[in-house]
Amino acid sequence: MSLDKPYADIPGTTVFDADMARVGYHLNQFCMSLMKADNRERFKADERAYLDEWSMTEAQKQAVLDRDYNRMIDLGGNIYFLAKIFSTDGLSFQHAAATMTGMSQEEYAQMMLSGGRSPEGNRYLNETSGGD
Amino acid sequence: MSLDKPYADIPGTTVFDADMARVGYHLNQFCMSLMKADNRERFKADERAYLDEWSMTEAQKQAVLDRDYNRMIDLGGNIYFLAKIFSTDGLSFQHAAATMTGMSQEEYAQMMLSGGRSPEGNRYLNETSGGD
Amino acid sequence: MARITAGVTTSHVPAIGAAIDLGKTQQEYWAPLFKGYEYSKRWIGEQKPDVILLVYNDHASAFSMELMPTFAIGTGEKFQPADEGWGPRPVPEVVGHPELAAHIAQSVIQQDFDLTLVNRMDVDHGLTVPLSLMFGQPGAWPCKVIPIAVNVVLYPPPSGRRCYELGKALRRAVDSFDGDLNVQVWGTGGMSHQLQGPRAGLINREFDNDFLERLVNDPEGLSQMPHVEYMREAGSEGIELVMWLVMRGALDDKVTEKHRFYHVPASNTAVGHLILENS
Amino acid sequence: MARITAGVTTSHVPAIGAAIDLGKTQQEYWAPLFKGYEYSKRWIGEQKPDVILLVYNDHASAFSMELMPTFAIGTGEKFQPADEGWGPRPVPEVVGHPELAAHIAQSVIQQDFDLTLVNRMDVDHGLTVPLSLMFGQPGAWPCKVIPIAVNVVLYPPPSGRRCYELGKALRRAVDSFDGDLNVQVWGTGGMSHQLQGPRAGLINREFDNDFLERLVNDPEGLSQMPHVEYMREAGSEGIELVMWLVMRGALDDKVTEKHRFYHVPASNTAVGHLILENS
Ligand SMILES: [Fe+3]
Ligand SMILES: [Fe+3]
Repeated sequence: MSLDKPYADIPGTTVFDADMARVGYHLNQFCMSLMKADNRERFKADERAYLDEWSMTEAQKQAVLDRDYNRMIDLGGNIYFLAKIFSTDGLSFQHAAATMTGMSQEEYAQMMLSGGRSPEGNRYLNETSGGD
Repeated sequence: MSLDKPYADIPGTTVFDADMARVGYHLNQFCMSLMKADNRERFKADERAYLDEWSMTEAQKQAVLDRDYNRMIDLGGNIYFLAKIFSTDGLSFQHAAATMTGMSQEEYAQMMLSGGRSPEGNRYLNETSGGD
Repeated sequence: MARITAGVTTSHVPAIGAAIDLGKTQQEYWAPLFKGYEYSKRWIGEQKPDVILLVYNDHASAFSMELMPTFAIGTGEKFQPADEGWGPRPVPEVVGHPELAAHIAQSVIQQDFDLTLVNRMDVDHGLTVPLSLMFGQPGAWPCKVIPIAVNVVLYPPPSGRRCYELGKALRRAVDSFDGDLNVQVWGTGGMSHQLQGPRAGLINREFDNDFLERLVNDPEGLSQMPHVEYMREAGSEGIELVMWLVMRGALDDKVTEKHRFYHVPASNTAVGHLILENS
Repeated sequence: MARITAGVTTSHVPAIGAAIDLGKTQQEYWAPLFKGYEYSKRWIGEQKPDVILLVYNDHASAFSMELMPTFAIGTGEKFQPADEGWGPRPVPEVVGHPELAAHIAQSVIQQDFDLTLVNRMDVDHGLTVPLSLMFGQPGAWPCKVIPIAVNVVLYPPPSGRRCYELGKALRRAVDSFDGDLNVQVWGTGGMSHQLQGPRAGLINREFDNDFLERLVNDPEGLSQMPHVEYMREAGSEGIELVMWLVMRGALDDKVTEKHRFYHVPASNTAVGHLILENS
């Protein structure tokens, strides 16, 4: 409410501000729990049951089960918290980043080797090229 | 080490600064543990055994057993932490304060009713009257 | 538009909480103290604030030497009364205002205050005793409360000047919030008291009354007072008075004094109480 | 007299830590990156700092939305590598310098920075990867480390200007410490990277190289850059670069640039690295 958001016009980007933090609180706290090996084991053994221990919304739980990181971010997740999920899965930041761009991990890795996504056309919503 | 201590010349007063906090760390953390009812019960059942669970110095443990609050403060305790001990004992701040002044609780309470300890003669070490 | 309409300062002595909780307010020892808050209860019944920014210090309850923030703001939905060693006070849970708190945090950090945001913490007598003094014993507190915790336990606390400037930053933050809210700022703690060592029991009426007067009419000058003067003159725990300057900074330069009260003793402490309104 | 002799900046990408821990530094993908740190290892072997003030951000490891400090300083004796979801990194524990840290905390709070003091916390890749890059894989880190954690996870972080001013305050604090210590300040994180959403993978070479240049030669001007420019130009996680300004503020206005390195990519990130010495 009247939080100034000068970053709202950056394409493909969700800034983890107070509003998002409120929406994502329980999702992010669930992620923190995966920093303990015991909890990782329990989560891996029965993801649904483990998620049901947290006061997350059904949509948040489903996004976790689906490993849909863009959706988790829409629902208040922050990537540094969400990293505990793909770390638990034994996957890398690059893997997770690739899934969020709609590219295969190979395509994404190749883009990075070629110098990464250009800022040209990716600075403002109204100039977005739509892909890279 | 080279911490500026303009308060060192206030009589009968230990300021809980970084140096004291370092000395008193485990003593004060022990006090924090008494905020849980279970721990209070365990402490009351066998004070010595409970204290031995903490990496406190023998002098700190003995000062707790003796309920010697001045000594606890000398050894790095801070009164807001130490309050958990006399609260566990069911005793008041006024009781604890009285024991530190060497007065009986009645004498101390009477001093407070009469307007408290005067600042006159109690501002600087070299002018201390020695009592109230 | 949210607006800060008034400020309250009051001591938050734990024994006052115990006197209320144990039904002792009419006893000879306590009656004169509670008489000083009768006007205040009527006043706040008329004011009906929506939100209180309640500036207090945690007394080694939520924070310990594991982690000690200089300024912390409670951005959570609810805060429970702390168990300080004799079980939690039998008072209602404290309901926060997460939207306004988050807005304040964002604004105040952008004004160069290095806040710690806290969603989960228990609140001790420093926060609950002032609520009891002003509201009595309702089944639920009649308004939202945003806890603002100031470190005064581990030396050095923020300076009086820094506290006063934080008040001004809080004012700008509230003024820029869209919701239509009547907001009060309370500064708690003090007045003169020393709870430790051979000098315990120190009370300095002259200092305290001068402080009350200057807080109303010379806050700029008062904000320059160094820590050592608080401790020397008002006792080691008298340093809590820096928190009153947060309240004062959040008000207009000129205020209307609605109420002033001073009483000795409450246990080890001199009780001071002010109600100030913006014009 | 303690003195700040030099500053280091470096990215702290977790994949770099994994490459070191898994013995992949000579692989085709990683070799060019580690080549950029060969000078640095020789340099620091000669410099032999006693203490590093290591400015980094916690990545939701020690701090969560339960409690999020803007600036936290580690005043404890030891800090363990955090378990970030795949077990702790196999690196030595980090040994602090409690006396210097406490001195810095006291000094910097009295310079109006509202620090949070932390005695117990685990330290994540943000702190341990720079140590690995500079020192390799020793059995124990060869010097003491004081962790200084800056919030860049929850918006808003402190401004670049505030970070730069914190550096200046750290300088004054170290200068007033009695011990004879060779102190370095490291600023970590960055350079351009975005780890989230459809824009993930953003790299802005031009921005990064301009940032490197201005950090050395126009830090005052650079410190004015608003957050949104970091995020727009260098990716949402590029905001970590504000931490480099803490390092720069702690050095002389004019510095000697001993080393500069820039490399793309390390996983999702552009790696930048500077070594600057006071004259
Ligand atoms: Fe208090
Ligand atoms: Fe990082």
